[in-house]
Formats: sequence, structure tokens, C-alpha cells
Amino acid sequence: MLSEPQTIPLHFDKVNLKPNDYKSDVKPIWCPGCGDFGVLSSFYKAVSELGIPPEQLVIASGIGCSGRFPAFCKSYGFHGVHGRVLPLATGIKMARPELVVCAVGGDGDAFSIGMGHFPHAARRNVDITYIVMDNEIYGLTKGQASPTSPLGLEKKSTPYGNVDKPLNPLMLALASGATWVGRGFSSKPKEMTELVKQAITHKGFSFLQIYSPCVTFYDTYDHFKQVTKPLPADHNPSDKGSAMKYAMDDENLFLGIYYQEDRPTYDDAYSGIRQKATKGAYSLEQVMGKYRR
Amino acid sequence: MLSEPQTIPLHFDKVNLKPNDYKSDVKPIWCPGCGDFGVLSSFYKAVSELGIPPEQLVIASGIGCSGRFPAFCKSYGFHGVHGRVLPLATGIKMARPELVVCAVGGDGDAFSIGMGHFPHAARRNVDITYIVMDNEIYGLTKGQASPTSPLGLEKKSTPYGNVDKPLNPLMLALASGATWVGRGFSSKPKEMTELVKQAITHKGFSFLQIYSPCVTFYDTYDHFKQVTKPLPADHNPSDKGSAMKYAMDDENLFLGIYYQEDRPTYDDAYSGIRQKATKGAYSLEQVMGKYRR
Amino acid sequence: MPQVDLTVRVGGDSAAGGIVTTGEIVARIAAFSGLEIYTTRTIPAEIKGGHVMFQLRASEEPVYSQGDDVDVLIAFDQESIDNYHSLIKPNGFLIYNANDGKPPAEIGERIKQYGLPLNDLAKQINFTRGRNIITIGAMVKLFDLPYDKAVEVVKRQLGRKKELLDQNLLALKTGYDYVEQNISQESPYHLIPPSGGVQEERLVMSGNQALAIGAIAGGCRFYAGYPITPASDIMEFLAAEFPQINGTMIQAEDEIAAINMCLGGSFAGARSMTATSGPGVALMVEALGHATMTEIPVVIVDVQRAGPSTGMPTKVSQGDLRLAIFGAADDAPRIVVAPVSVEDCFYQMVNAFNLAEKYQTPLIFLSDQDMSVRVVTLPPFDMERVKLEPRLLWDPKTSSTNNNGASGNGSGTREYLRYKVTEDGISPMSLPGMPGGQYTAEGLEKAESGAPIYTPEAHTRNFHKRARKLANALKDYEAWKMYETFGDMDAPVAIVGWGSTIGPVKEAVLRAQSEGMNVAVLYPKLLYPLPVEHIGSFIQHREKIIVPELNFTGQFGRMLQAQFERDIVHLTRFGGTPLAARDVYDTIKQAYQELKVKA
Amino acid sequence: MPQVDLTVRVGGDSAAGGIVTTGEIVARIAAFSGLEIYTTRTIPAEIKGGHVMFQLRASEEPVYSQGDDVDVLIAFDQESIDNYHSLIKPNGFLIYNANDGKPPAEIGERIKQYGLPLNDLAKQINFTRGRNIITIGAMVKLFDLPYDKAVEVVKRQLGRKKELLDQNLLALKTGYDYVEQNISQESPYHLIPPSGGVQEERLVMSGNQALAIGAIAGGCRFYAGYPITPASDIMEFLAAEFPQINGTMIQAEDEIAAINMCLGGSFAGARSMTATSGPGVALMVEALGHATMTEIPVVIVDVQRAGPSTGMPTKVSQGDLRLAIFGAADDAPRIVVAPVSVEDCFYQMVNAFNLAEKYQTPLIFLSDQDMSVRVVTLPPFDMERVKLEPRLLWDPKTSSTNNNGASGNGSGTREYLRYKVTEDGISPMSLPGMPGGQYTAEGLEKAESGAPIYTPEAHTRNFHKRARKLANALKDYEAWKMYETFGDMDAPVAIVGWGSTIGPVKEAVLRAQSEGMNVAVLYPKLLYPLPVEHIGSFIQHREKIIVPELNFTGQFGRMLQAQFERDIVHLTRFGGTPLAARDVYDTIKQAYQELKVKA
Ligand SMILES: Cc1ncc(C[n+]2csc(CCOP(=O)(O)OP(=O)(O)O)c2C)c(N)n1
Ligand SMILES: Cc1ncc(C[n+]2csc(CCOP(=O)(O)OP(=O)(O)O)c2C)c(N)n1
Ligand code: SF4
Ligand code: SF4
Ligand SMILES: [Mg+2]
Ligand SMILES: [Mg+2]
Repeated sequence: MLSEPQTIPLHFDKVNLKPNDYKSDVKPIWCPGCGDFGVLSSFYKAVSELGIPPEQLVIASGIGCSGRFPAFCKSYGFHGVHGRVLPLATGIKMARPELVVCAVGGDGDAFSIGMGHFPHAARRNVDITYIVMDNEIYGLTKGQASPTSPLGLEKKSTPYGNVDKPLNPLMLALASGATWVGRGFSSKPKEMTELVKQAITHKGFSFLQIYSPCVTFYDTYDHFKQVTKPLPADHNPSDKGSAMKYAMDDENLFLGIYYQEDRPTYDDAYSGIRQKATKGAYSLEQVMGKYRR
Repeated sequence: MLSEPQTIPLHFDKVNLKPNDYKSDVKPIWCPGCGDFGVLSSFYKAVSELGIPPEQLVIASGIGCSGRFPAFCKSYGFHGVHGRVLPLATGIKMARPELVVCAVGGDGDAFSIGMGHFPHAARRNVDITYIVMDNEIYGLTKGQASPTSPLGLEKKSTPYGNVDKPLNPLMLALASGATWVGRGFSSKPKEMTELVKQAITHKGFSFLQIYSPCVTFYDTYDHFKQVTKPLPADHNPSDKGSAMKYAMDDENLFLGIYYQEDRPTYDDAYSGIRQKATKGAYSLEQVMGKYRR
Repeated sequence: MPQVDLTVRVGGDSAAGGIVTTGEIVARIAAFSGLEIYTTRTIPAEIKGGHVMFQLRASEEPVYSQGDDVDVLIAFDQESIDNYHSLIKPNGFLIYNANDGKPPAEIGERIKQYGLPLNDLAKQINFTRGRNIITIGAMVKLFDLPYDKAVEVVKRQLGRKKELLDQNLLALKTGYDYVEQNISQESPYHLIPPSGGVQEERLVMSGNQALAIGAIAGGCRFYAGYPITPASDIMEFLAAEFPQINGTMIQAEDEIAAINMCLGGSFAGARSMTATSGPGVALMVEALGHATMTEIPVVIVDVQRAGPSTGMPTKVSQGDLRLAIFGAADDAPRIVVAPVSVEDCFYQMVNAFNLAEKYQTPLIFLSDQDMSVRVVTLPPFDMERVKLEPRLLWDPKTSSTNNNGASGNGSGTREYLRYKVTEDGISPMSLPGMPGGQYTAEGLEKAESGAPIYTPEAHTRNFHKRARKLANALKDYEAWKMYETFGDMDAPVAIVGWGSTIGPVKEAVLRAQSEGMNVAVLYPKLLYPLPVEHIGSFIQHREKIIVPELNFTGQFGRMLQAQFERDIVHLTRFGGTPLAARDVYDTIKQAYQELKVKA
Repeated sequence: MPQVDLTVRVGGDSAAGGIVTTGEIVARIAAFSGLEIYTTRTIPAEIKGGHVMFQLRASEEPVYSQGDDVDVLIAFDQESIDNYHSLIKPNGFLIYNANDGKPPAEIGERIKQYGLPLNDLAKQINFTRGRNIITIGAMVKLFDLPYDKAVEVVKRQLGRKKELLDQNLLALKTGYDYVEQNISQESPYHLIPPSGGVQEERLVMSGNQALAIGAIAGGCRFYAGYPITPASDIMEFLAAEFPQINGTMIQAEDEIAAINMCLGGSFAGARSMTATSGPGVALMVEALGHATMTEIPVVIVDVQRAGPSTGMPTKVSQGDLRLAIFGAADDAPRIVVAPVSVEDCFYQMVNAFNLAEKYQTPLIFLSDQDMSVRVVTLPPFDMERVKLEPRLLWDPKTSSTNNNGASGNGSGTREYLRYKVTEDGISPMSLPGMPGGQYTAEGLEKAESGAPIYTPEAHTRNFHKRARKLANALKDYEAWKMYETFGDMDAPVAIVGWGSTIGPVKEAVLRAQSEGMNVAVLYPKLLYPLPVEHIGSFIQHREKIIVPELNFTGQFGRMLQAQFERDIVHLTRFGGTPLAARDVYDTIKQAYQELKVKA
């Protein structure tokens, strides 16, 4: 049962473009079979169905295979440094709240070097959509364990098996105050497209974890096909306790919308501050006046 | 009901020192009435009761009023840069697992600039005790809002009221995989001493949040006296669901041990790796051998 | 020589409270009474407790430095008497708390001493925390300052709560009356010159305040920052102002977030800035390189404090110059600007935003702790001098095709070249929302379109582009007169400096010249790119070049050596205190002696 | 001149797989057959796909650079033929995939061409991915390399899975037979000299491997790092080795965590290191200053890559020198060491740990991308040369009182002075666990005990202490011969360089000297503190000083200018490729021409 999502006040006139119209002329550099291709296609589809004008869309990213995403879209893009996509996206959104701002990247970018920013973007409820392409590995640096790699995984940096218990991104999102939390799988394009649409449409900080396997360094397609399943039909996304229960399930990796909540966005709250602060005309002469002897 | 805590294998011969014997000759620079004085006293008491030899104890900290803590103790200390106390403490513990390592600091140090390290120390279950003196404000920089400041708070950096929803440190600890989670209040010295003792004794990552009011920039003594109360007697610290329920309570701020779990510590896990890796005598000649033509 | 030139030092333990307040109020009373003022202070890193010193210099003529010696010492405790009494000039005064200190016998007749029974007086009026205001009242009488001005200042500075204000005003009167009744009917020292002092309009403010107002004037509307001494009050100032002018101020979770938010804000079109100190800049190094590479304008204020590392957060230094210029992986040029005074903080901030925007580059603005907290009198800012230089925006109409990639079409390859290699290196920038202007800001090496490319040719070409672009700033340096020169332009001895050391240098040069030792002084405010021609021609025929700076290795001096392959006299000080005019004077004298020996 | 000096370039699209593997296997076969080898490569930043180039130079004498021209081009695709055929020397060969490329007509008779129908051959043996090994088999025959060595190398490099190994060995044979049957019975080119080549023992390894082994030899037992190209394999190497020797390797959550973990590990007593590249060093700047201030030994390896910012992660640069030396808030001196070759990576790592520990300081070790991935032959490391210098530990017995603050007592003030100001600046350090040695490692300015203190005297004194301490390293520089010199010590032209450019310089100098243009060369491996005396006396009487380096602004050259106030010829290259011997030769020639004009 999905509570009617609050839709964003569209600051743009919807356009009628095909998914392909959102494709840039830069060819993805991903390995054939990489899960990120699926995410990209679903993304094209979602923004096309939402009718977002490409020039009103900004996609920010960090570094990683997944971080190359913005360049493949015919929107505005910002390929930031490793792990800083959320501050970047926050800056863009707060400077220009009318834009549709998405942040994208990998599990390492998000939960290793970028970990410090995640709870803050969530608690502030910055009205952006954060899509993490989680392959449970560092792809671009050729296959080291990431913060979501399972215990025991033997990779280059963990030749005797990984001993760092993986983080649970959904739990972190819920604990931090994210107002929309969902999970998809790049082999489920239809569901993924729907999730991307819902995430973008949600007013507030949306966190969408997408399992997006790395065929070259950690091929988890079969694994995820086995252990993922849709969230039970009776799950109510406005029930945080239920969301946490399902998010903590280690055996079943549920797909769908875990949680959704209405809470003032950061830009709305800041508008409130502006109203509160503004007391008529403003001039620097006046400001200086306070320092005149 | 408290499950019997697993005690640390004491790598030291217990000593018989008075709390005052742990006091260094550096005089605390805190304002009279600062909550941190209480935390310091409880700490002296706890380590004295545990019989920890001062030279086997290392206290690491970041920057903040609370970060000055180590210098006031006659143990080894490390006054690190702002926000990096957990990596410091991890390095110390992993290089010398036999030491008793505590990390201390403020809410800003822990959850603002240091946020990125917290989930990682927790998931790795580094066997250290992390005491955060939470005054819900930046003390040392003279009174800006911190990540635990309540909504609406009017301070220098938030003259029209704080709009950043505060983080919930306990929830973050639980979501990250901390194996011991507790909360104290600097006006409850007896309970606090007990909590510090339990936290240090716990084998694994212990997170102890202590409300420690800043009399100069945000005096919350009265507030905390009103809203804090002991955790209900029927709370079972091995029940994570229960821990989360109480941690999410916004009206009542419960004091006590929220959660405790046994899980291999990072140094234990690494010892395992060493055993697995070691295959007899090691020499650089052998290593070079692999590269001989 | 001005008739009035008085240096007052206030010392005490901060736990007792109000040492800095005392100083600031006295300073303001002096300013309101028609004097020019210049203040400095040292603050302990402790929150409460620890020794504090405040120094005020007041004159009816402009004041350039804090003064090396002291005319009046106000000592709230024994420590202050002991530490500072030897600095008091002959015939100076010592005002001390007779309930909590005793001047050493050896002071004898050398200086006048006024012991005020501060604790007793405070007890009389039932206001133990009132000792500092009582002292101020006493000083008003001792210096014959207008009592009404004193009341006005106390009202402005301490008037938030009515009840407390009344107590303070009573304390003021108590001190005044005590001197009148017990020390002398007549004021022993008439501070205000017969002329009545400076008649022109004056602002009384600190460097951080001037800087923040300069940012607003410079068009800044986006700020993200993280608190740090001594930069926090810039953020606090803008937190109050920005919401009133549609600007945005975010207290970020750390400095890395702050600078990245600024990059986002600027990418989206807002003039953006952050302010921090050395440790914060250290954390921004990665993002600074990224700003150079993505060509995004952003202003980073570094209010330098004494390091390295945590160092001495409340003390001054000029130790971040090299970090500002060279702090980057690989060569990532950026602009570095340094104001020379509180007043200059305003004007250089405007220049800073104009340069950053014009050249689409990060710009580091080097202030320092002393300038940031120092309160001085200055003429109101001249808004006529404020001209905003816009960012060069892409104009779709000039593009060969204007609907590629635009909404409503979406087909075809992009024609807009974000990183177009132009003659002056500046590429027109598009902003989100502009149809057809879509591109990805890219930290990888890239083709003109922004698409990543790794050929040696592209890499080499872009290094040149990025450097060439900044070289244009040298023209603005000339046009906007981003330097100060004074002294005798034919002098064989030159001083080339940067930042706030200009004050003591001015004073020392005046003194040296009055003794026949001429000096030519140049303070460029653009430090990178270095104005090679201007500095080169300035030093060309000098026999001695003195470079004063507050750091250990002589960072600026060594840059000049690398550039001009000339010998430099490094006048370096690194104790966390401002430069003393006396040290400059001594160095000038030494230089002249050496010239004589050589001759 | 050696009889054999062959440069082989392999090019193709990485998506097809195995270009680098092909190169590495050929290189190893050459090495195993008794030749000295030197390799280089360019890798696309893409994971799969993108053009890749591998170059091997082989000779029976030591090889110093990758070779400017190509004797043999192995082109897996048309792009490689097109890009590189013009580099082939007259009488060189082109080996190409006849199923996927065609040499342009204009090559004509100039070079020999061997088209191998690689796709067909691979199909024959049902092993589409076997094209590269087929090519290797063909080369073995063409160059008359010992087939048994080829089999041995293939087994070592690709022998993990039996089944795959059999396929690969079949492919090897297929290529060999194809040449024998279709091209020539007799091998057209005899690579192994009649002497049989180098008889001495040789290792075949890369710079990162030599470096990691050097760290182990240097006593390193604690590593924390974060993956980054081109440094990741150092971490991966130690991840496998450290657990075997009671060491600890932690993959941290980021570079800031990594360096702070190292500081913790070192504080606790372990020799500690982290390895990263420019963007990672940028993030460590704050902690580096802290290490200087707390006086904690730690080694930071920077495998430099082309920037700024994300730049070109798989290309070479020497652009981080200034970041390494000056990247700090305020003056925070540290030691900077740069190895000059793969072999030297081993020995300088040992020196690096010894220096860091002796002087209780952070030390930055500047390698580069090219040196890090380059595979060469080198003599086995001489363990006799490895001597560990211990950290100066506090000895409680020499303390005036040895049970203060100790367990079992706990009373009295601390006697141990962690930051004791000594003559040489080095203060004995205690380690956790030592009774009575308790102290707090402190980032604030401090008294000798470590207690915070903010007096100008203490600050000034400690600046001197921190710098004085490092100056001692200059003695070790001499004693450990941390430099290389060669050429003619009386030459009027000097080259002073650093890092891996030494190879092409050696080669160019040999050529120049054979033509009568003598050159004196100095490569200091200690870059900070700068060996001023040694460099100074070396350049004193030279008429021209050439400083080659792979960065835009001539970072090292400008440091020398600042130090010696001498004119420098900056030979800077910044395209992301290694220095070419030809460019060095041309610069030498130019210098001689200018000398002639002047004369
Ligand atoms: C400061 C910094 N540190 C390290 C790197 C190297 N690096 C690039 S991407 C990456 C992690 C990639 O993993 P992830 O974020 O999961 O993305 P994926 O490639 O798997 O999509 C790392 C460590 C870097 N570019 N910058
Ligand atoms: C990199 C860096 N940024 C900012 C600062 C300034 N700073 C010092 S302490 C502090 C926060 C103090 O708040 P908290 O951690 O809650 O400690 P408290 O003083 O309240 O105990 C800040 C922002 C710093 N020292 N270093
Ligand atoms: S390495 Fe993995 S994550 Fe990266 S492009 Fe290839 S398959 Fe995708
Ligand atoms: S400012 Fe606040 S937190 Fe800091 S010492 Fe004073 S009371 Fe304590
Ligand atoms: Mg990943
Ligand atoms: Mg706090």
C-alpha cells in the first residue's frame, strides 16, 4: 500500500521527449554487461516519462565507474571529486531550487569516502534524488572490497577474506532521517524505472539503492536474482518500524519503496527563514549605518 | 535486564589507584559548571575502579572543548585534529591490541566533521570505547548549532532558528552495527561512572553518548533534568528492536545501556587472518624469489 | 607628529570577564569622540580563563599599527602588572585593581599609578561583574572623554537587556565619580585635541565585518562554511544578512562539504564563497584543484592563524601563502588576493569576486587573525567604487546552432563547447536552465566539449589554457590599482610586502624617512598570478629589498627570489604576534648601514 | 653500443583484452632469456575498451628509458597501425592482425611487415581470446627466443587454471608454428646475443612491487590506505604479506582516515605508512601538518599521476612536488624523498623509514605512475645494505625520576618531557605501555611537556626546533649517498633532476658525450630539506643548469632558483607521457649552442 506521493511543484513545462533524447553523444565506457547500463536506460525512461526538460535537469556525481553517468545524459552534469556528490547537489539545489537535481554514484563513493555527507543531506531533507549504483565492490579501481561487500569476500585487498561487516545503506538512510527510501535491481528495469520516477517525484531527500552488478570484478547477477524479491504487499511505507524490519532482513533483499514521509524540504525551510528575516528594503548603507560612530 | 557483559581479557595487572591518581597536572580549561567536568570525574573513577594502569590506557580525541580531555588524564593521550578521533583510535588499537583505548570528543567532532568515520568504526567493531560529550552545540568555536542542536534553536549561525533536523546518534550507532550503545548524563555521576565502566569492559565498539551541557553557550541542565529518565526495567539490551524503539523516542531521553551484542572484534578478526595467512617461516628472499627470472 | 597618539593596553584573566569588552568600549568611546583608532588583542584558546590582552591606539590622525610601547596600562590583575609594566613609557600611567594587585616598588616615580578599588566599588553597587565598566568610567574621567559619548557607546554595545544596561550605566558613573572625588577633580590627561578631533564620517568595525560587507557588495549570494576561529563571525554575519537579500547561507557538516556546496552553488550561477582558516583550507585542497579543473568561480577566504596544525588558533600568522598558491595535486593555478587593512578587506573582496567570476577560477583571499578581529575607524565604504564584473555567459544566439540538445528537440550532437580554447583562455559558461547549454563540469582532462580525453596534446593545451586565462588578471591588477606604494620612489632600499604588515611598515618608514633613510614600499594585493612586471620594475634598481612577513620560512620572499633571482632580506617573525614597527625600522637601519659599508 | 637494443611497442583496444599481458609476457620472456628490460605503458581510464599501448625495450646492457623510436610494432588493430607506424625505424618490423587491419600503402619497403591471421588462427584452436598468446608464439619464432623460456613464463603468468593454461600453451605453439611454416623457417632476427646475454641474477618487477618490498625491509608493519590508481597495488601487495609477519593492513574508509590510522599506529610504536596519489595527498594535508606538530613518524607514498584534480589517472606526472613540500597550513616542515628508478624504490623506501623514524616526522615518498607500473630487470636487492635506524626512545632509567605518573604510584608531576628542546631538535619518545612515559601528543603549540602554551617565545622556539631536527637529514643524505651523479664532473653544462626522469637523461647524456658535449648530472633523492651545500657546490661553476621535470611550472627548478638565485633552463613536459631522451638531448645541444654564441 503506497501512500499517494506528494508531487513536486513542477517548475518547468513538461516536455515530450523520448528516452533516447536524453542520451548524450558521449559513449558509456562501461564494460559490456555492467549493471549501470540498465540504470542509465531506466533513468532515461523515467525522466522522459516525467517530461523533465533536459536543461532543467542536473545530474551530479562523484568518482567511480558509476560516477561517469552524468556525461552520458544530455542534461547539465557535474562530475565532482570522489565522495562529494551530496554537498555538490545540495549547493546546486539550494542556489536554484527550481531545478531537478539528481545525485548518482557508487557504493564506495557514497558509503566509504562520502559517508560523512549522507546523514546530513538526509536530515536536512534536501530535495534531491540520490541513486546509488551498488555493486558491492570498487569497480573503477579494479576490484577492492567496498563498504557493502559481504563478509569473507576474497578480493585483491582482502586476499584472506573480508572482515569488515558490511554497512546497511537502507538502515543508515532511515536512521538519518531520509524521507524516501527505496531499493531496486538493475535486472528489473520496469520496477527500476518506476522507482526512479517516484524518487524524483518525491519532495525531499530520496535515497534509491540499486543493485547494479559489476561483471568484471564481482559478478553478482545470479546471487541477486536469487535473494531479491518485492517488498511484501502489506508493507506500509509510512511505517518506519516496518521499513526497518524489512531493511534489516539479511536473507531476503526486498525491492520497492521502504519508506516515505512528508517533511519540509531544506529549500522550503530556508524560504521560511528568508520570510522571517526580511524586514522591508535592504541596503548596504543601512548595514554600514550600524557601524557609524 | 542486562545480559552479562563479556569482559575484556585484561592484558594488564590490575592496579590499585585512586581516581585522583589519573589526574594530570594540566588544569582543565573548561568554564566553571561545564558538564565535561562531571564526565572527567566519572572517567577517573571508572578507570580507577577497573584498575587500569595509566600507562596501558590511551585516550584519543579530536578538537573541541571536550577534545581537551586527554591532557587532563595521566594516561597516554592523542589530541588529534578535528573529527578524526576514530581513525586515530583504530590505528592505536590495531597496532597494539593489548592497550585500553578510549576515544572522546564533542557532538560536532563526532557527527559533523567526523561523521564519515563513525559507521566504519562501528561496523568493524573496533574494540574501543567512544564517549561523546554531547552538549548539542559547538562549544569551542563559541556557540554555533551542532548536528544535535534542536530545530528552531537560535544561535549565532542560526539567527532565525535552526532548520537542520538533528541527528539521532543512538540510531546511527545501532544502524551502523555498534555492539554496545548507551547514554548517560553528566548530572548523574554514579550512573555515568557505571556506564563508562561497562563501555570500557565491553569487548567491541562501545558508543556512549553523554549529555554534557555547555553552560556558556547553551545551558541545557534544566531541560535534560526534565526529559531524561532511566531505560524501562523491562528493556532487554540484546533486543535491537527495543533499543531502536527507545532510541527513537523524542519525548523521553532514556539513560542506560540500550544495546549490547557479542561479535568478533576487529583485532580478533585480524588475528584470524594472520593465522590463515601464515604458512611457516617468512623471508624477503622468498618474496624476491617470486620475481626471479 | 599628531598631538594625540595614545596606546592603551588592557590585561587580565578572561575568567573574570570583560577584558576585551573593556577595550572595545574604550576604543569606541575614543572613536565616537573624534579619534582614529586601531586595536589589537590576544585571546587565549581557552573558552574562559587564561590571560587576555587588548590594545588600543588612538590619535587624531590615521593610525597604522598597534603601537610598540604603551602609554596607559589597565591591569585587572597582578599578572598583567607584572607582564606589561615595563612596556609603559616614561610618564605613562598604570591603572590597576587595587583590590587585586600591587605595582612593584621599582616602578617608582617613572609612571603615574592609579589604583582603583574595583572589587569594593563593584560590591558597593551590588554588581560584581561591573568592574570593567567601572574602570571605563574612571578612564572617561581620567582622559577627559565626553561622558555622553560614553553613555551612547555603552547603550549600543551592552543595551540588549534594560536591567543590565541600567546596572552598567551605574557602574560607569561609579568609576567616573570615584576618580573625580578621589584622584583629581581635573582630568589629568586631555585626550581630545582642541580641534575636536576628526570631523569626517567614520565607521568603527573589524576586518571580518568589512570583509563580509564587501562580499555582499561583491554580489556574493551563496555561502557555505564550517565554524572555525578566527573566521566564524563571517559566517555568522552572513547568516543574518543573506536571508534578507535572497541569498543562501548553509552551515555545512565540514569544510570539504562547504567548498563542494559552493562549487555546486556557483555552477548553478550564484556568486559563492566560503571562509575558513588554515586547517579548513588544508581540507579543501582537493576541491580547489577540482575548481581549477572544472573552471568554476569560487572565493575562499582564509583568515590565517598561527600553525602548523591546530597551533595557536587565536594568534596571527601569514603562514598560508604557499598553501594558498601551491596547495594542489599537480599544477592547478588559481588567483590569490591579500588585502592590507580592515578597510581594504571591503574593496578587495569586491575585486576578488570580480576576478573569480571573470576568470572562472577559485580565488583565495588571505586575511589574517589580527586584521580579522581588529577594530578600527575607517571612512564609510565608497559604493561608487563598486562595479560588478559579470561572468562571461554563453549566448545561445551566437552559437552556430541553438537548438541542439535543447528541450523540444533533443537530437543532434552538442554544439556548445564549455571548455572552448579561446585566445584569452576564457570559455563562455552556460547555466542550468539554458536550453542547449547542457554540459558536464568535468574534473578529468577533457576536450573542448567537456568529454574526457587523455591525449598529450589536449593535456598540454589545457595546461596553457588554464594558466593563460589567469594571466589576464594582471591587467586588472593595473587597472584596478590592486597595490599600494608609498615612500620615496628613488630610494635604494625597498620594502615589498603583503597583507596586514603594511601598518607597522608605514609607521617605520615614516620614522626612517624623518631620519633621512628613504624607503620605497610596494604592497601588491594580487599575489598570484604574481605581478612580475610591476614588481620587477619596482625592485630593479634597488640595492636592498626587504620582505617582511609573519612566517618562518619567508614564503613570499622566496617566491620573489625564485622569480627575480635576487637577494632578499627576509624580515620574518613567527611568534603569533603582529609585526612591530620597531623591527621594521631596525631592519631599514641595518640595510642602510650595510649599504654604507659597501660604499 | 650494445649489440642488441630493441624497442617493441604493442598497441590495441583494451576491450579485446590482453594488450598489456602480451607486452608483459614478451618482456618476461626477453628477461628470462638473458636480456635487460625496461617497459612502459599507457592505460585508458576506462575499465574495458579504450586504446592501450605497451612498450618494451630490451638489451644485453642496462636499459634506462623506454626508447624514443620503435623497432617492432605489434598492432592488434587498425588504430594502432595508424597511430604508430611512423615511429617504426627503417628496417623495423610491423606485426599486425591481418584479419583486422591493413598497413597503409606508403609504408612500402621501409619496414618489414608480418600479417598474422590472428582471428583465423584463434578460431582454428577454438580460443578466441588466444590472439595475444598466438602473437607471442609468433614473436618467439621471429626473434629466435628460447621456446622453453616462453613456456616457463606462460606457465608462471597464466598458470593459475590448468585448463586455461593448456589452451594458452597451444596458442603459443600455434603462433610459433605459423611463422615457421608460413613466414620463414629461419628466424629473421636473433635477439639473444651470442654471449647468451646477462648471466647475473635478475628480478623482473615493477616499481610498486619494489617499493612494497622495500617497505617490508624498512620495517614497516602498519599500513592503512584507500584504493587509488596508480597506488592501489601497494596496498594489495601488503594485504597479502603483512598478516604473515605480524603486520596490520587496513583498507580505510578514505585517505583522511588512512593517514590518521597511520598516526595512531605510529604513536603506538609501529612503523607506519600509507600510499596514495595526488588527490589522496590533497586530502591528507591537514593530517600532515598534524604529524609535523605532534612529531610522529609516518611515510606517505605519493605515486604521482597527471592532474590537476581527477586529471588523467593512468598517466604520469611529477606535479606533486610542491604539494609534498609545502602542502600545509603554516610552515610545517617534513622530509621529501624521491627514488629514481624501480630498483631505487626499494632502497629509498628503507631510507625513508629510517629518516621518518629518526626524525619523528612525516615523510613523503614521491614515486610516479610510470615508475610504478613499469616492469624492468634488476639485480636482487642487497639485504646487506638494509640497516634499520631505530626511533629514539625515551629511557626511563636516564630520567631524573622514573616512577612519576607510573602505575603503582601515580603522584607527582610528570618529569618526562615529550617535546624536550634538544640541541639536535630530536626529543626521545615514549610508547604507550611505558610506565612514567605518559604524555599527550599535541597539535596545539606546546611546552616541552606537551601542555599547550601560546607564548611568542615557545612558538618561535618550536619553529626552530622542528626545522633544526630535519636539518640533520642532510648528514644522512651524504652518509647514505642519497643521490646519483654521472657524466663529466668538469662539464660547463649541468643537469639537476629528480625522480624517474633520470633514465632518459642518462641515455641523452651518453649520446651527447659521445658527440663531445659533456654534461654533469646530479639527482638528489632527498628533496626536502634540500641538500643546499651539495647542490650548491655542484652547480657553482656551471654555465648552464638544465632541470628536467614532468610538470607545467618547473616546480623543482623554481625551488633551485629561490635557493641559489641562479638562472635555470626549465625542461618541462606535461602531456602525461614519460620524458623522451631526445628532448633532453636537444636541450643539451641547445645549451651548447648558446654557450658558443656567448663565447
Ligand atoms: C580522493 C580519491 N581517492 C581515491 C580515488 C580512487 N577511486 C576512484 S573511484 C573509487 C571507488 C569506486 O567504487 P564505487 O564508488 O563503488 O564506484 P564503482 O566504480 O563501483 O561504480 C576510488 C577509490 C579517487 N579518485 N579520489
Ligand atoms: C578542520 C577544522 N575545522 C574547524 C575547526 C574549528 N572547531 C574547533 S572545535 C569545533 C567544534 C566544537 O564542537 P564540538 O565538537 O561539539 O565540541 P565542544 O566544544 O562542544 O565540546 C570546531 C568547528 C577546527 N579546529 N578544525
Ligand atoms: S568494472 Fe564493473 S562497475 Fe566498472 S564498468 Fe566494468 S562492470 Fe561496470
Ligand atoms: S564553552 Fe561550553 S562546552 Fe566549552 S568549556 Fe565552556 S561550558 Fe564547556
Ligand atoms: Mg561500487
Ligand atoms: Mg559540542
